[in-house]
Amino acid sequence: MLETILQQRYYITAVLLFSIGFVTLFLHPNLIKKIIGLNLMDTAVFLFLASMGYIEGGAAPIVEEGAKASQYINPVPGGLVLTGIVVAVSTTALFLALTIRLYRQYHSVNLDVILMLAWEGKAED
Amino acid sequence: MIVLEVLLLAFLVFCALATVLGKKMVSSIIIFMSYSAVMSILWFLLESPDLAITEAAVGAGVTSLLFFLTLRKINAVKGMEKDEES
Amino acid sequence: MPLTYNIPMFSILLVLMSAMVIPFFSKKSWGLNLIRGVEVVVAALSAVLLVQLSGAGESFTYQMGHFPAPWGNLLRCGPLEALLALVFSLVMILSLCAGAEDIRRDVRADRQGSYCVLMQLLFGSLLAMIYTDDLFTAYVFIEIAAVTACMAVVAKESGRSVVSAIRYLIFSCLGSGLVLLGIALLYCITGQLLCSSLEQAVMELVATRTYSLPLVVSALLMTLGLSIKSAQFPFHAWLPDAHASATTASSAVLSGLVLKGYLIILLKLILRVYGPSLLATTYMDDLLFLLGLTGMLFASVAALRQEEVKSMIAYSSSAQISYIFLGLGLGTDAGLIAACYQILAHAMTKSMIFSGAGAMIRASGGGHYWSQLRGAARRAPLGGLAFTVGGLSLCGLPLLAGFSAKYCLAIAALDAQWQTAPALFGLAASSVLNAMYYIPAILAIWGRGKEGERLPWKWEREGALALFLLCNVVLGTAFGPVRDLIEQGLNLF
Amino acid sequence: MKNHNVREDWYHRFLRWAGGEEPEGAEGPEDPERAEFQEYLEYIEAHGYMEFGAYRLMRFRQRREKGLEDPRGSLHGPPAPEPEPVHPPRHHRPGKLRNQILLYRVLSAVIVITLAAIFLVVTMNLPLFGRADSPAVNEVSQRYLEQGLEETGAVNAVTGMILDYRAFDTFGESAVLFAAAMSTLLLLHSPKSRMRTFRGPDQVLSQVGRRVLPVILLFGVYVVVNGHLSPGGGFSGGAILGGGLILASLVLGEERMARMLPAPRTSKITVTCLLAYGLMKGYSFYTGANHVGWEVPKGIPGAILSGGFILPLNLCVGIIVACTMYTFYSLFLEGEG
Repeated sequence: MLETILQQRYYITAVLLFSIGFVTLFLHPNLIKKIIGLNLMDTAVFLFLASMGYIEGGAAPIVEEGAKASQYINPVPGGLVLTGIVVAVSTTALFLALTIRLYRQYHSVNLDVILMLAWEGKAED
Repeated sequence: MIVLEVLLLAFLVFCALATVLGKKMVSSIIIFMSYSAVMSILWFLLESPDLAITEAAVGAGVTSLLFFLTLRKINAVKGMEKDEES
Repeated sequence: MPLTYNIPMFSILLVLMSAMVIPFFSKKSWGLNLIRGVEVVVAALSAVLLVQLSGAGESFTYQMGHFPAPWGNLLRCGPLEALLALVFSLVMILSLCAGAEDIRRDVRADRQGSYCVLMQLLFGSLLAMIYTDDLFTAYVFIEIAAVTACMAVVAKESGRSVVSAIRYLIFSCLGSGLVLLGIALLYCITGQLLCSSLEQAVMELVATRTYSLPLVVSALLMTLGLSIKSAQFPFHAWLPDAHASATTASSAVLSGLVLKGYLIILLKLILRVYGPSLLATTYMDDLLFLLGLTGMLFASVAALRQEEVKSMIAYSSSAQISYIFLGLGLGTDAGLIAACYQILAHAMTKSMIFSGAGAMIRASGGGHYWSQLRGAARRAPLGGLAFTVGGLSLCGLPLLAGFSAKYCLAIAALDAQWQTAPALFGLAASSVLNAMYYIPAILAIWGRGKEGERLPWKWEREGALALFLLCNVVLGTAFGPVRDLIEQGLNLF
Repeated sequence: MKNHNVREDWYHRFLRWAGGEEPEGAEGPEDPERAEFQEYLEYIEAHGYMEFGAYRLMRFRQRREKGLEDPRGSLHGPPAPEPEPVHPPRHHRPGKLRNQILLYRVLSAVIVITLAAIFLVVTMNLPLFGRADSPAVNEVSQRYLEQGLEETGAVNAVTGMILDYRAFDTFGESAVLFAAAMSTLLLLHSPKSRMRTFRGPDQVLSQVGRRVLPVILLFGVYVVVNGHLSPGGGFSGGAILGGGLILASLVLGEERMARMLPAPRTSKITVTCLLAYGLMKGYSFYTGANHVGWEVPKGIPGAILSGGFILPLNLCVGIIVACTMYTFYSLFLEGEG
């Protein structure tokens, strides 16, 4: 059991980080924290993918002619993670921009306060 | 080697908890920066230098910078009240 | 290889690249005309493809690049995909035509170019979701859809739209995070990303009974993520505000198309990756069925309490999405056909209702509460007619699209096992509830209200609404052919 | 709050900067709004970050009690002609905020524990980490590694994979970046801010930056251009280049940077690169699927001019990423001062 835990250390960390990030994004009222949560969640999945590609004793996939595949780590997850990182940074930028816009209107980054103010505004229309 | 890895991984989880639970947003983001840096070290250890470079430039660099700019924006209320009243 | 097989690749690239050309134009009106023109071309091409594929009864895969199946990206197209692409592009054009005036009024002049870019990127991502055969590609395009759909909400200048956009984005991110983790898990245990190779790998895993827990969890994660993104009942909290506060064209496209894009991916997961038998043994389809059943009832009840026209329509969208889940959850071929029929019918109907409501709101000077809309249909007759026909269609008036979908679903439910009685009860109850909110609304808008100017006649808008009406009636009356087409498409899916 | 007598270390200066304070006397203390802002900040500090905006709510209530007009009226569109008998919102009462926070904490703890428990059980059942016999190591990755060199001409297998084997993903990803850039433009750019005051470069930063800047830019270009030969490629190099551009704007001052790279120009450069990317890949999609046409020569593996379309694609991606990162930065900075 303990051996398995030690062996799967990367996966375990990744899923822990994922749960932390997921819940932060879901339930933390502060928008900045939510965005941090989003980033935690995404990097957790990336860590999961990147560690999945690793093979003990394998080298970075800078290949030489005539080399065997077993000398290197698996390059597929690496490529997926590269794509994913850029997607994550785009979402983060959009999220932050929306936060700034909201702050200009409601002077708060607490989503509950914002929702409350928005409701009051709606009721007084 | 494995000890180093476990330490780094534990540090990651610790950083994640600290950045989520911390009270001050500025320090949260600084912790997030170090989280990204540790993540990029880990990816280097996992023999993925491409990812390590990208994460160091994007996660610890650009994303954190955007966070700081946002914090600066959202704390600088100056002039906003005027906008709304006009 | 026939030349027509290039159509899926060509239409995706054409749409995405036409979006990227728009920033070069300095004249604002060009953007909208360009994207509508491109959509007409895509609709025509999809129609050609549909005729050819359904005539020949075949489907094909198209490799993106020089490398064959498990190594390169792959597109896959059969009659169903071509039909979906055709309907989606039609809805897109008509919504943009019917909502053009509202776009000009709601979106600030210097932002209209960006708005057109984003709408076109949204359409491109939907097309890619329809055609792609690769889960990771699907994920990337899901993210494009999330970003652009969120901006489609926020393009209208008001505080409320920004608030609803950020909630929309939060839920979208939650959903895509779950989907990404699901894909990663699935990749970890199979080593494949293409649907066709995944199917084989999953079958092997099931046969050898290895990694069964990760397999089930990955299916759960992806289902959960996609149902959050498509606003299935317990996860619908973000939907009404987002759809109600956007400009007319955005609401029509978001409600009619974007929610369906995610469901198409779910359909691919069910049919191409996991296979119906695995879902049945792990009770996943019962879960989908129950989600659908509760959603049908609760979302309709929530819609009853709305005082705003667009909020009501948005809740009704959530209820209609539940029909699709119900169909998927029946686990039979007939259920899948009904789900696909509902996808098409709801895409047409809901965007028509939103467009009609947009015209009526415009005719009443921007008032969107029921009391302000009294008599609005007399001021905007075609808009009122579109709303009326759409509402009646969702209530299940025969010869309209909504009725045909419900009929399909009822037939499918009769063949099911224990699901028959609850499904039929749900259908009946939800139809009654639909009638309870649509009929008073229709009476109110045709009733005598305060006098007002009639909305000036614009060919763009009235033509689009008339075409919407026509499409709806066609989809309702041509029940047999459409159903056969879907059945053929699903067999070749 | 400002204390000029004590010499502060860089960290505290940085904290103050991030806190939104202007460096050294950027404005007079007699600004009445400033005082109000101070009061606001103190209120926030006294109540913790959870209460952000509560002060505003309090002031809003005070105003309404005094019978002043609602300052937010203009935010929610033109007032309706007939006021509506809308029910007061039920579930957003201010007094409930505190309970909500408690609920959030309990719920988050519960959800974290359940999620983590489920996932931990799953990880125990996953293929073991680092083993060569895991299912992910199959014919797909084998072909990328063994035949990638002759099929794509790229020494770096990851680059070969994302720009040749799975190029469609990468196109989609560039489209995500483009969409995000357009969205931030739509959200944060306003024509009014053309009158923004440009801040000059900071002295210390500029001294250091002038020496570091060329190195960073050169490194970024190196990473992009050598993307098919060594670790890195369009994305990482582009991000480094973007960081360099941001540093350049800090060093040279935003005014010069804005003259060199105004927002329309960056977006046009981005779009040109995206179109070039799309055309190149469209060509290879078409020829690849139809098995026709002229194939780009792969060159000698290891040489800089090798790998067919990979080098130009890397350049395009690098420019797209760099421009987008710079666009994000400049838009986030816009409207300050």
